[in-house]
Amino acid sequence: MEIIGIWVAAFLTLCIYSFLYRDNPFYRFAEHLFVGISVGYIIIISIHQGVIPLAWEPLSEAISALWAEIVGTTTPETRNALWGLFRILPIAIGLLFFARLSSRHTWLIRYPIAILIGFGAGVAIPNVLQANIFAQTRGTIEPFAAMNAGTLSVLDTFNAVLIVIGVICTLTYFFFSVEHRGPINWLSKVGIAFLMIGFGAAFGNTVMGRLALLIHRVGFLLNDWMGSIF
Amino acid sequence: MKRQIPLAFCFLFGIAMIFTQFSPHSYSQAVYKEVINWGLIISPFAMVLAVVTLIQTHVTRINLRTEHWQYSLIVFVGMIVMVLIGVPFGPQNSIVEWLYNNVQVPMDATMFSLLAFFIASAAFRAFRARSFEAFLLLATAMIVMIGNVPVGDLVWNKVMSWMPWTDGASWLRQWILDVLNNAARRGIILGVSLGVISQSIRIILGIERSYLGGGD
Amino acid sequence: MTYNKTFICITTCLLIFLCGTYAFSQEPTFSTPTNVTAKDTPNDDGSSITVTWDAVPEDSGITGYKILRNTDSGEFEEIGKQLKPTATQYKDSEIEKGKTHAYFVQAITDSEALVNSQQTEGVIATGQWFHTGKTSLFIAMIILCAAILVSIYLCRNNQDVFVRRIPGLEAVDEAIGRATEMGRSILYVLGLGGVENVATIASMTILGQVARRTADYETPLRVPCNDPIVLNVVREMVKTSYLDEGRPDAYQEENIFYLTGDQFAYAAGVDGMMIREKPAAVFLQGTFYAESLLMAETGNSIGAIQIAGTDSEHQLPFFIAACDYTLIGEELYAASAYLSKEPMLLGSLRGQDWGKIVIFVTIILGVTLELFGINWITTLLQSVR
Amino acid sequence: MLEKIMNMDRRVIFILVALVVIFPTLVPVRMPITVSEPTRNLYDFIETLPSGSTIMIAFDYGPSSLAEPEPMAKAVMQHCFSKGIKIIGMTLLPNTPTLAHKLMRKIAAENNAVYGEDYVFLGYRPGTLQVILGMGTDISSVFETDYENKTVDEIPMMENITNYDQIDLLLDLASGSTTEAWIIYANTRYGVKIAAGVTAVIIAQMYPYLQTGQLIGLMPGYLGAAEYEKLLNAPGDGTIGLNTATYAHLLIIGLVILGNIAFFIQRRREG
Repeated sequence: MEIIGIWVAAFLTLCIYSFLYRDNPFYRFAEHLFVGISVGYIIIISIHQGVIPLAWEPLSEAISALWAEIVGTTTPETRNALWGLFRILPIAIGLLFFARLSSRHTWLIRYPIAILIGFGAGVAIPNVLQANIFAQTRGTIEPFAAMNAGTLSVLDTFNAVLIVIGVICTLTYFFFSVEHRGPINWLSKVGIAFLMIGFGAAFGNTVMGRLALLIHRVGFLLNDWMGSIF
Repeated sequence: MKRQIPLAFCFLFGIAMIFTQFSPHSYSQAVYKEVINWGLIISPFAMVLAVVTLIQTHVTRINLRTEHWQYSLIVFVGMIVMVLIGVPFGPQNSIVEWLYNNVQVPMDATMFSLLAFFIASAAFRAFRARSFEAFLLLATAMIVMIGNVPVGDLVWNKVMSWMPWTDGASWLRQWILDVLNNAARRGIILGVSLGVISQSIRIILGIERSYLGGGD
Repeated sequence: MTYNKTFICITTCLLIFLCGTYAFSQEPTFSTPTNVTAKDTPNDDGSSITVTWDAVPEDSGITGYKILRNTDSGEFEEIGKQLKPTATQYKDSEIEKGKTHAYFVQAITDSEALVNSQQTEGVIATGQWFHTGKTSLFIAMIILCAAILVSIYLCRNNQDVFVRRIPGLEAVDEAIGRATEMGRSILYVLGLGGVENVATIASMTILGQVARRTADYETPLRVPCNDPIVLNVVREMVKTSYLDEGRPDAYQEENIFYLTGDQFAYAAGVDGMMIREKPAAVFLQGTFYAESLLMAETGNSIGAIQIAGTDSEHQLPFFIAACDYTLIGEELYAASAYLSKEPMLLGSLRGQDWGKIVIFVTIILGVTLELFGINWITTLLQSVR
Repeated sequence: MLEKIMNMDRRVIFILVALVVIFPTLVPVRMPITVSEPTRNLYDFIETLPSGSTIMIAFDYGPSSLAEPEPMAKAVMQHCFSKGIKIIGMTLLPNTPTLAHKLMRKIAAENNAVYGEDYVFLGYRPGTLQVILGMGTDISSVFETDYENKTVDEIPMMENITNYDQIDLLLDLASGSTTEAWIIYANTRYGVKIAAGVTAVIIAQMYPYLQTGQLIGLMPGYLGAAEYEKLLNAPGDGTIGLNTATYAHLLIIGLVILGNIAFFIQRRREG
């Protein structure tokens, strides 16, 4: 079974690489198989790791607890399991998606969407503020504490000042409601220079990672697959 | 009313979530945890609809015999095999695992590795010193690339041996990443964060409501 | 008087003797853990009590601590693992809610002897409704939100709010026009974010604006989605755009479809679409990961006009290299305001600029104060959990 | 001619890249490595942890991006097992459990580590944010069972572990932006110490966090893996990969220089 697996994997690998030359039946085959298999896998995962443990299990436990309540065999555990009944709410909200199938009731899907979007927006505000704005502003200021204490080397001092200049100029580039003229134009030009340097650095730094993936793949073809032939 | 009530829900959940971020009390944390689970329970229902659209797309292609319609059959084969075995027997079933490891994983990895080729062709095409900005992009990319491989320091230590310090190539790369790149990234992050916050406020207050679609 | 002097003499001698015995004694004596207090842990959900005691010098001969606890004046029992000798506090998170707990700390000496501290008073853990450590965060949030809301309010009726040029967005009409001329489609990719992702919502509103323009020209707008909920929202939004433009007949629902949720299967599918359908314009807007260049480079190879935009700063370099226009970071969030020219949205852009000014002032003030050794700004910005 | 060089068919570049990667894979060459500070910091942190400590490894890389994080995972796990440090494995990505589980089992078998006592693999639960935050209050509320379907509360090594408070370090091996999520939600809210091993693409975005101290250590891509292997004195996949990558870097640098020379000569002729 393992050797078949290696051959299948190697065949599909080569199919995908054929895309580098041009679109062709092999690539089309691999692409469509890939889409089909991945959708299937996502369905499996969302049922087995989402619906069953989070909706089905608490709810069915709650229903048997409810039964225990009726026949009078309540225990502290079944009392606790009763909370699972609340899971009916999200299930009902989720079911509203099917309102899409009837054109008259399409508006009902706004409920789950509005709730999820509201949730995302609410969580984002304090967390983004704290982890990005607070932490990054603080990180820009902090080195100067060491400067006051006299523990910052000349190079570090230079770096800290450079970072402050860079942050302010880059952020100036993002000013939308004023025309970029005069000093603002000047600052935002420096900001663009910082951005370009940043992008160049990130690009150059990525090459390594991408090559790593290719090396790994070539290693598979040469060692695992070719190795199984010779 | 068909718009107002969902917007009210959006507002309610938004404000409640902000509150839970500031309130460590067990009640507010319990609410927070429950709502998180709600999100997870709601999503799979939308998944059903999405898969229906996928099936519709490909059934139409097969029915109309559009160009390359045969490949739509392959989508179905892949999906149906996975679902028929995986849904009743779970993701740890040996056939599902075999398909996953020998079909999906290699294709995932191969698609990703295409980037090694694309990054080379993109670099070759885009890195031309057409302007000062383009030159900065090009120059820093080159320096960082050289600093990223051990050979950079090897060459530095040979050629620049008269300099007081060794391993200059990787030092320079690190300095660019630590200082210049850091400053630029920080600027972007701060800007993006302001954008996120402002967008979130507009959403919570119902100023941004286009996601609800039209109608009454 | 004499009596008094004698008394002082004797006492002094005695004291010296005592000190001497203490200092020169072979047997080291151990001080019990001092100042042991138990308090309800501040700013928590009422699930823990924090026990603190004074630190001991390194050479005190103490090798560790044990914590003992009782519940509602019952028997004392050891809890948790043995603590290091450097420990000065213990957070007990396995308490019984609503019950009184008292503690004492047991120091373990290097001769395996146990020295008990005094017992603390009984404590009941309670949860707090507001995290006091997050006060500065809360105030900052209020200030920022107020700045944005006031700007929105001030601009609500103002038809000409100034917004600086955003080249990528000026190219939107050019791209759509070219697609129409060539009789080819437009491909719109929303990235990998879910609907709760704010960048995805920004991208969807841009899509709504793009759809308004394509509705007029009847240019096919193809939108492969990778998130099921995003798919549903996008269908509604695009349909609304076509309705608003008075072209509901031109809306084709099947052009907005679910491809797959897997990152690279999605990229493979989009690449296949690009190479076969040869769209004249490609929009890549939203949150992206590594698949960004897979799509952007393929789009480049078919000669499409590409307009990208993302808040994922790690993917920006690739869009810059492979696309014709790129919205950088915050520009993505400005885009929907820019395209719709809606005063309320433009007002919020102005609010964001006020936010930037607040950050500038904080940085410059913070740096200046730090140089003089004043660090309250840094302290306020300290992250709390 | 110049025109031809400047507008070279991308397929020529593709062939050159392929050749330059295949060739060194067949004929390996060794090159010296200097260990960078962020990698050393991580190594030192783990080195100074007492035996019996627990670290959590989040395998947040997909099957498609395992080339770089996997050698890191191998090196770090080897280090931990040899020092008697316990490992809790988990992932935020749906596609990862199988391969992470396989990898943990393999490295554990090589180091005679026992499942449930020295290490455990919790698997995957949907919802990035929700999982990270949920574990801050109670790990077993998110992962009631581990990947092998054992009840987490009954696993011996999980006895004294409720939430992040009992975890000495969280190592995120990431190919996406999960590290930021860990920092924003686990570090900021729950104060757990975080280190990361990331693919080269996201290294640049990790530096601000390194500087603010939100990350205590960082392994940058193949280089990080090779560096860690050097610290452990056990060269492995990271070292081999790094050497091969060197040639490809030189090729790309050469191509860009070639393109620019052609560009300048042409511009001079025209201008």
